[in-house]
Amino acid sequence: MDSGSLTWIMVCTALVLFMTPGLALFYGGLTRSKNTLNMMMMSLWCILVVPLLWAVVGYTLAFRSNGPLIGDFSAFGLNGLTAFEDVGVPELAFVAFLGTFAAITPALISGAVADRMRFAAWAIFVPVWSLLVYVPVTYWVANPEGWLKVRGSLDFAGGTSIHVNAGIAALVAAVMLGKRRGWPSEGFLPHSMPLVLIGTGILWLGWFGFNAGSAGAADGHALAALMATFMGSSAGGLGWVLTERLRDGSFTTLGAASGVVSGLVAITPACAFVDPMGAIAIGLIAGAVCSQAVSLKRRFNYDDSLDVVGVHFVGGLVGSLLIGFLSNPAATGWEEGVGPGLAARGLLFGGGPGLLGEQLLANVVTIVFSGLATAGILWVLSVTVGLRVDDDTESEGLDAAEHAETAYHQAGLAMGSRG
Amino acid sequence: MDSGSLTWIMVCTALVLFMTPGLALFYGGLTRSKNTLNMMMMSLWCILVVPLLWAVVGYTLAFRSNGPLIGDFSAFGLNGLTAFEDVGVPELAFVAFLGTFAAITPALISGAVADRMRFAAWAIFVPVWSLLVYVPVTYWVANPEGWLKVRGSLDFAGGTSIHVNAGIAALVAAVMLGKRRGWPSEGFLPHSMPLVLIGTGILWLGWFGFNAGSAGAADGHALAALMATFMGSSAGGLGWVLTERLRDGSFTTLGAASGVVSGLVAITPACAFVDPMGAIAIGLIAGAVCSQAVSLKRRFNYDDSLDVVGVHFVGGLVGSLLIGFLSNPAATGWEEGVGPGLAARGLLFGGGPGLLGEQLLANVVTIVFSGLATAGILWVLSVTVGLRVDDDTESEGLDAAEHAETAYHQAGLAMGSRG
Amino acid sequence: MDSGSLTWIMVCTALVLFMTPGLALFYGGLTRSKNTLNMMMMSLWCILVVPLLWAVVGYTLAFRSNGPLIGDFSAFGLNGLTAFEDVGVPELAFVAFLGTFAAITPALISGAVADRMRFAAWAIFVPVWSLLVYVPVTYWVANPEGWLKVRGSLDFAGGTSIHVNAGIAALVAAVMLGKRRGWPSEGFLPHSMPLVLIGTGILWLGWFGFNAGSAGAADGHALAALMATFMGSSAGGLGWVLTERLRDGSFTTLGAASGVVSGLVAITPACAFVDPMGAIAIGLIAGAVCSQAVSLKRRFNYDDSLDVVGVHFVGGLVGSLLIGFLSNPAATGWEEGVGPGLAARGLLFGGGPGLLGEQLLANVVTIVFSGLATAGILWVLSVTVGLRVDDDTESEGLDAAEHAETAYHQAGLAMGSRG
Amino acid sequence: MKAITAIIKPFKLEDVKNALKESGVAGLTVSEVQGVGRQGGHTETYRGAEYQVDFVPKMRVDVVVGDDVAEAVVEAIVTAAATGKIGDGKVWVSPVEDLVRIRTGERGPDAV
Amino acid sequence: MKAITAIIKPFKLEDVKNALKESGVAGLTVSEVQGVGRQGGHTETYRGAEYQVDFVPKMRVDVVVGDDVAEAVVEAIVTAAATGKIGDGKVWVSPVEDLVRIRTGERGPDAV
Amino acid sequence: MKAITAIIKPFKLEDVKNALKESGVAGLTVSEVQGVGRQGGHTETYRGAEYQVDFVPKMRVDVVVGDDVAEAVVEAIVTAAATGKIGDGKVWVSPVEDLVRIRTGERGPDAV
Ligand SMILES: Nc1ncnc2c1ncn2[C@@H]1O[C@H](COP(=O)(O)OP(=O)(O)O)[C@@H](O)[C@H]1O
Ligand SMILES: Nc1ncnc2c1ncn2[C@@H]1O[C@H](COP(=O)(O)OP(=O)(O)O)[C@@H](O)[C@H]1O
Ligand SMILES: Nc1ncnc2c1ncn2[C@@H]1O[C@H](COP(=O)(O)OP(=O)(O)O)[C@@H](O)[C@H]1O
Repeated sequence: MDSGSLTWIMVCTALVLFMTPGLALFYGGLTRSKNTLNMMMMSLWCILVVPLLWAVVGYTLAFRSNGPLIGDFSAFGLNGLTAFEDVGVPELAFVAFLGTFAAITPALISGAVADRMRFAAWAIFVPVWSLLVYVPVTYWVANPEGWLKVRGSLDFAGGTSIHVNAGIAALVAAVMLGKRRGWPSEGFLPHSMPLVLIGTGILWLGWFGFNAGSAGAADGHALAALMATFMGSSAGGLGWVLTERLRDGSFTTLGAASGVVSGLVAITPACAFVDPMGAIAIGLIAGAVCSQAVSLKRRFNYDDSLDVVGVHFVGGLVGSLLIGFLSNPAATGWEEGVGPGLAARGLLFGGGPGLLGEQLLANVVTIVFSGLATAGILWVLSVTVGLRVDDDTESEGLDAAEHAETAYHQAGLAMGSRG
Repeated sequence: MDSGSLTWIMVCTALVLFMTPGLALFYGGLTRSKNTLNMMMMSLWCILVVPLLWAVVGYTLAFRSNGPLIGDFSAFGLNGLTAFEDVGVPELAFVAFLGTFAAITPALISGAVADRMRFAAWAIFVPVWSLLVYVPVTYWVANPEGWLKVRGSLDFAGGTSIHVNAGIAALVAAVMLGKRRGWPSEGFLPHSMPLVLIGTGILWLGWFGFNAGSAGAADGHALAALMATFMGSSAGGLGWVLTERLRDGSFTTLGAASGVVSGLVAITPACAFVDPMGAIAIGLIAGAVCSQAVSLKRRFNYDDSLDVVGVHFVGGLVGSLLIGFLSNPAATGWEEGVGPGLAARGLLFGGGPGLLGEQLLANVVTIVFSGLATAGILWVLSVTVGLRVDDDTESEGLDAAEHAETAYHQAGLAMGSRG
Repeated sequence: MDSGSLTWIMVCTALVLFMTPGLALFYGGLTRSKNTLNMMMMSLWCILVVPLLWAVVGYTLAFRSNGPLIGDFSAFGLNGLTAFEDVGVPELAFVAFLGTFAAITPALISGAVADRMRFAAWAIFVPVWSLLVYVPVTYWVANPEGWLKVRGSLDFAGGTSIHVNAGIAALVAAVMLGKRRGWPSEGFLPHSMPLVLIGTGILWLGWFGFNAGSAGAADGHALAALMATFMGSSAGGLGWVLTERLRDGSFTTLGAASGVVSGLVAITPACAFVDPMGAIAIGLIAGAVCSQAVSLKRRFNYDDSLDVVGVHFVGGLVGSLLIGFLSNPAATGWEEGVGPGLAARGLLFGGGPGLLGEQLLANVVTIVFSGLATAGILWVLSVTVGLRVDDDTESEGLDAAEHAETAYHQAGLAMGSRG
Repeated sequence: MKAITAIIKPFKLEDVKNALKESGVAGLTVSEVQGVGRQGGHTETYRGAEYQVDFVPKMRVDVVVGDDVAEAVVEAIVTAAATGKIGDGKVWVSPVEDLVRIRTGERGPDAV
Repeated sequence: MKAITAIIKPFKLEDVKNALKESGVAGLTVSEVQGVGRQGGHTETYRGAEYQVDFVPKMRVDVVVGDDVAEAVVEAIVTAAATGKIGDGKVWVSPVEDLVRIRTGERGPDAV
Repeated sequence: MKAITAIIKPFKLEDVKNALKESGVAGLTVSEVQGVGRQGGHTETYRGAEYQVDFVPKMRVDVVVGDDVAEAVVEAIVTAAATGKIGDGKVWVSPVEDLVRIRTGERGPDAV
C-alpha cells in the first residue's frame, strides 16, 4: 500500500463529506428563516440515504466496468472488497471517496426547488434519481469503459456527471415545481449572509479534496488539480465581483461567494488538464459568465430559487467546454491521445476540434438524458405523492409545517410547553 | 519514518482538535441565547487546560505501559520524546493525537449540566476528572497492558473509555446538579439550529480523524475504520429520522444531527472490527435506540439538558456491545484471538459469547468506576465551591453573570458605555 | 515523489486556504451587524486577488533566490514549473501552499480599519501592499538567500514576515484612518460571538497546516511544529483567560478565543525550534502579554478596531523574541549554527545573545520598512481615492452603502421589491 | 392625531406598505412580533418530545396620522392585509396628543 | 376598549400567556424588548475593557380588551408576572378608540 | 400619565438614554424597529438583480411618565436625538390611564 496516497484519499473523503453539511449551510443561509431547516434537511437527507445506497448497489453499477453502458453487480454490497488489498490504494477507499460525490450531487438540485417542495417527495426523489440518473451518467462519463469516456471526453472530477447533470435536473425541477408565490416581484433575500459565507468556506475547503482527490493518488495529477482548483476558485470570485462592479456598481459578498463556487464548478472537469494560467482563465470566464447567467431565470421566467442553473449548470458547461480550448497535456503530465488515461490537446494548444466535439457530445447527452429522466421521475411523484406544499405552508414556512421545528428561538420564546 | 502515516496522524490530530470548538458550537446552538457563551466556554476550557495536563502528566500515566492498572512517569513532561524518532510514526505524534481525545472527553459531559453549573466548579472539575477518571479508564481499556484490554475487550477509538465514560459521568452530574427551573414542563428549545448544524458538520468531519486515526498509521485498519465511520454515521442519522417519522410524524433536522452523532458514537469502538454492512447495522440500531433513549430522562426525571446520556452513554454502549455480535476479524484484517492486537469473532460470525462478555465487563467496570469517582469529585466540589448558580443567575442567564459577556448584540445595543 | 510529504503539503494548502474565510467570520462576528459584510469582504477580497498575483509574479519575487534583497523573474507566470517534477515535493506545491499565506497576510490588517475604510481604497491597497511590502519582507526573512535569514534570524512559519509585518501595517493604518465616531467612549461590542467562535475554530484548525506545513515535508520538523502549535495555542488561551480572571474577575469566551489566537501567533515563528514545554511557556506568556497589550490602544489613543496590534503585532514579537531564549536545536532536530537550515541555541539553553540580537534586528527592520512603506501607500491612496467613508455611511453602516447588501434579513423584511 | 397599530401576517407587509404609500402616508414603523390568537400555533418536536408553541410570527405596523385620514388608513390596511384566513390580525386606533418631528422640531399633524 | 401593555421578565412569558388565556383573553401580541430601569444592567468585559450595558432583556405583551375586563386582565398579568424582585416590570393601560379584525372587517370589542 | 414613543436613529440610543436619565426618568423600554419614511431606504443587489429595501433600522423608545414632566421629556428626547439630517424620527405622546408596577402592585404616576 502507498501510505501517502491512501492518506490523501482518506483525507479527501473526509473533506468531501464535509461539503454536504457545508452546502446545507450555504443554501440554508440563502433562504428565508422560515424555510431554513427544510432547505438544510434536503441536503442532510442526501448524506443520510445516498451513501448507504451507494455501498449496497450504486458503486458497483457505476464503477465496476462492464461494457459501455452500466456496471455489473460484482461488488454488490461491497462483496469481496477489503481494506487490505495489496495495491497502492485499495478499491474500498474509492468506494468511500466516491460515495461522498454521490451524496452531494442530488443535494445540489435542492437549491432550485427551495421554499416549496414537499419533503415526502424529496425523500423519494433522492434515492431514485441517484440510481436512475446519477449512476448511469457517471458510468458513461467516468468509468474506463463508459462510452463517452472511451470516445475521449474529459471530465476529471465531475463537471459533466455532477454539475451539468444536477444543473439540468435543477432546471427541470424548477420548471415543474412552478414559481414561488411572489416571485419574481419580491426579492426573497438571504436571511443570513454569514451562514452563506460559512458554507462557502466549507465548500471551498472540501473542493480541494473533491478535485485533487479525483487523481486517486498523491501524485502530479493531484497537485496539478489542486493548483488549478486554487487558481480557478479565486479567479471565479474575481471574475464575478468585477463583472458586478462594472454592471451594478458594487462588489458584493454574495458575488464573491457565488463567484468562488462558479470558479470551482468550472474548474472541476478541467482541473488536471489545464496549467495554472489556464485555470485562471477558466475561473475568470466562469465567474463573469455565471454572474450574467443568474439573470436567465428572470428572462425565461423559471424560478430557480438559489441559482443552481446559473451556477452549476452554466459553470459546469463553461468549464467542460473550455477544456476543448485549454487542455494542455504536455504541462499536466498526460500522455496525448483519446480515451481513458489519455488527454487530447485543446484548440489553443494546437489540438483539433475533436476534443471540443467530444466535450459537447458528453454534455448534450447528459443534458438530454438527465433532463428527460428527471422529468419522468418528478412526473410520477407529482401524480402520486404531490410535489408542492399547499399555499398556507408556503406562506407560513416549511420548517414548522414539514419538520415540526423552527430554526431560531428568541430568548422569551424558547420555552414551548409540553403537548 | 513513514511520511504517509505521519501525515495521516498529523492531519487527524488537527481534525480531532477541531471537534472541540465544533462541540462548543453544537452545544451552544442547543442552549438558549442567554446561556450560549457559558455552554461554549465549558468546551473551550477543556481544550485550554487538558492538553497541557496531558503533555505534562496525562499521557505518560495513560499510555506508558506499566502493568494492568496505570502508567508510570517515564515520559513525564514528555521527557525523552522527540519528533525525530526513527520509527514509522514517532511517539510524539500520538501524544498530540491522543491529547485531542483527552480534551474533548470532559467537554462531552458539559451538555448534561447546561444552564445551571457554576463555572468555577467546572474549571476545577475538568482537570481533576481528566486525571482521576479519564486517565485510568483509558489505561485499562486502551493500553496494551491495561487489564480490560488484556482480557480481550475491544474498543478501537474510545466507545468505552470516552463515550460510556463521559456518558455515565454526565448522568451522575445531571442528577447531582438537579433539574433546571421549569424543566420538564417547559421546552428549552434550541436558540439556533443552524449553529447546531455547523457543529454537527465539524464533528462529523473530525470524527473521521478520530476513528480512522486510531489505527495509528495509514493502513488497512485505518481504511476499514474510515469506511465504517462513514456508513455508521449516515445510517445513524437515517435510523433516528425514520424512527421519529414513524413515531412523531416528521423528519427533523435535529433528529438528523443527533442521529449522525449517535451513529458516530456507536461506531467509534467498533469501526475497525466490522465490515461496511455491519457498520450500517450498528448505525441504524444506534440511531433508532438513541432516538428512544433521549426520552429516558423524562421517565426517570433527571435533567440531562442536552441528552449526553441518551446519545453518548447509550450510543457508546450499543456500539460496544454490538461488537460482540458483529466483530468480523476475517474481513477487517485482524488476526483472530484475545488480547492486544488481536480480535475475536462476534456471535454472528461464529464466535463464542466470550467477546460479548468482555465487552459487557469493560463497560460495567467503566460505569461503576466512573460513576462513583465522578460522584466523589462533584461531592467535594459541592461542599466547597458549590455546583450550582443561584436562581437569579439561572433566570437572567449565565453568560452575563458568569462571563461578563452576551452572545449577541443587536444593532442599537452594541454600544455599552465605558464603566 | 514522496507521496506522504506531497499529501501533507496539499492538505496544509487546503487548511490554510480555509483560514481566510475563517478570518472573515472571526472579524465579521466582532463587528456590528451593519458592517459585517464589509468586514468579511475585506478578507474575501484578499483571497480573490492575491493568489492570482502570487502565481503571476509574487512567488517568483519572494522565493526564487537571487541575492540578499529580492527574487528574480525566473518563475514569472509559473513558467517552467510542473506538478511532475521528480523531487520529494514539487515546487508547484509550495507555490500553492505559500499563496495561501500571501492571501491571509493583508487580510489580517483589515481588522484595524474596520467600520470606516472605503472599500475602493482597500481594493487597491491589498495587491499593492502585497507586492511592495509582503514580498520583500518575506524574501529577507524566509528566502534562503534573504539577508535577514542568512544572518541567522529564525522565523519558521511567519511570525516576523506575517504577524509583525501585518501588525505594524495595521497600526499605521489605524492611525492614518483615524478613530471611529464614538470611540473610545462607546463599546462597539461584537454582534455575534458564536460567529467569532466559528472563526476561531477554523483558524485553529488551519494553523496546524500553517505552522507544521512550513516544514515542507512530513518529517520531524513538521511533527515538532505541530506539537508546539497545539501546546502554544492551548497555553495562549489559558494565559489570556487566567490573566483576565485575575484582572477583571471573569473568564470570557472572547478571551479564550483571543488567547488561542495570540498563542498561535506567538508560536508561529518558534514552533519548530522549541520543545513542547517551551511551546507552553511561549503560549502562556503570549496570552498574558497580549491580554494586556489590547489596552495599549486606549492608552495611546489609536483605534485599532479589532486589536490586530495587540494580538498579531505584539504576539508575533513576543514569539519571535522568545526564540532567542527558548530555541532548543538539540531537541528539535536542527544542526546548530547560523543561517538557512541551521538553528542557534537560545539563551536558556546555553546559547549566546547573538540569536536574540538577530531576532531583534529582523523585527526592527520589518517594523521600520513595513511601517514606512504602508504609510506611503496609504498616503497616496488618501490623496487619490480617499481612505475613509463619509459620516453618514459610517453611522448607517458600510454594508448597505458600500456593498448594496445587508447581513441579515428578518422574516417579514426579506422581500424587497424589484427596482 | 391617531396612532394606528396593525398586527399582520409577515408576507403581507409589502402589500400593506404599498397600500399606505398609496393612501398618502409618508412614514411608518414596523417591528417583528409574535402573536397568540385563534390561529393557533404549531407543535415542535424536540428530541422526541412534543412542545406546543403558541406564538405565530407577525409584523406590527405603527403609523401615526391626522384625525381626518385615520379611517381611510385603517381601511387601506385592512384591505391590503386581508387574506380571509384565520390569523389575518387586527388593526386598532388610539389617540395621540402630540407629535414632534425630531429633525425640525415641528409639531402636530403636519409633522407626521 | 383598552390597550394593555406589559413589560415583563422573559421567563415569565409562559405564565402570563397562560394567565391571560384563563381570564378569557383570546389573543395577544408579544415582542422582545430591552429595558432600562431600577434593576440595573450588567457589566461586560470586551478585550480587557469594561462596558456598562444598561439594557436588560424583557418581553413586551400587548393586548387589547374591552373596557369591562381591562381591570381584571391587568390583575391577571400582575399576578402572573410578579416575582417580587426588582425588574418585574410595568403594566399600563391606554384608551383604544376602535379595533378591526382584518379577516372579517368586524369592529369594536367583539372583534378582539 | 403619558406614554411617549420615540423612533430614533440607532446610534443615538445611548444619547437619548442618557438624556432621559438626566431628566429624571427612571425607566424606559426600547426595541429594534424598521422605519419607512422620507429618508428612503437603500438598494440591495441580490445575484445581479436590484431590490429596493424601503426599511431603515431604527430604535423605538417607549417611556411612560407623569403628565407634569411629559413635555420636558419630549424636549429632552428631541434634543438628544436630533442630528438635523433626514430620518431623525418622530416622538409622539399618547394618554395613559393607569400604570402598575408589577413587583409591588403600586399604581399611578408614582409607580413609573
Ligand atoms: N386582543 C388582542 N390584543 C392584541 N393582539 C391581538 C389580540 N388578538 C389577536 N391579536 C393579534 O392578532 C393576531 C391574529 O389573531 P387571530 O386571533 O389568530 O386571528 P384573527 O385576527 O383572524 O381572528 C394574533 O396572532 C395576535 O398577534
Ligand atoms: N417609565 C417607564 N416607561 C417604560 N418602561 C419602563 C419604565 N420604567 C420601567 N420600565 C420597564 O420596566 C422594566 C422594569 O423596571 P425596573 O425599574 O427595572 O424594575 P421595577 O419595575 O421592578 O421597579 C424596565 O426594564 C423597563 O423595560
Ligand atoms: N407617520 C409615521 N408613523 C409612524 N412612524 C413614522 C411616521 N413617519 C415617520 N416615522 C418613523 O420615523 C422615521 C424617520 O422618518 P423620516 O420621514 O425618514 O424622517 P424625518 O423624521 O426626519 O422626516 C421613519 O423611518 C419611521 O420609522
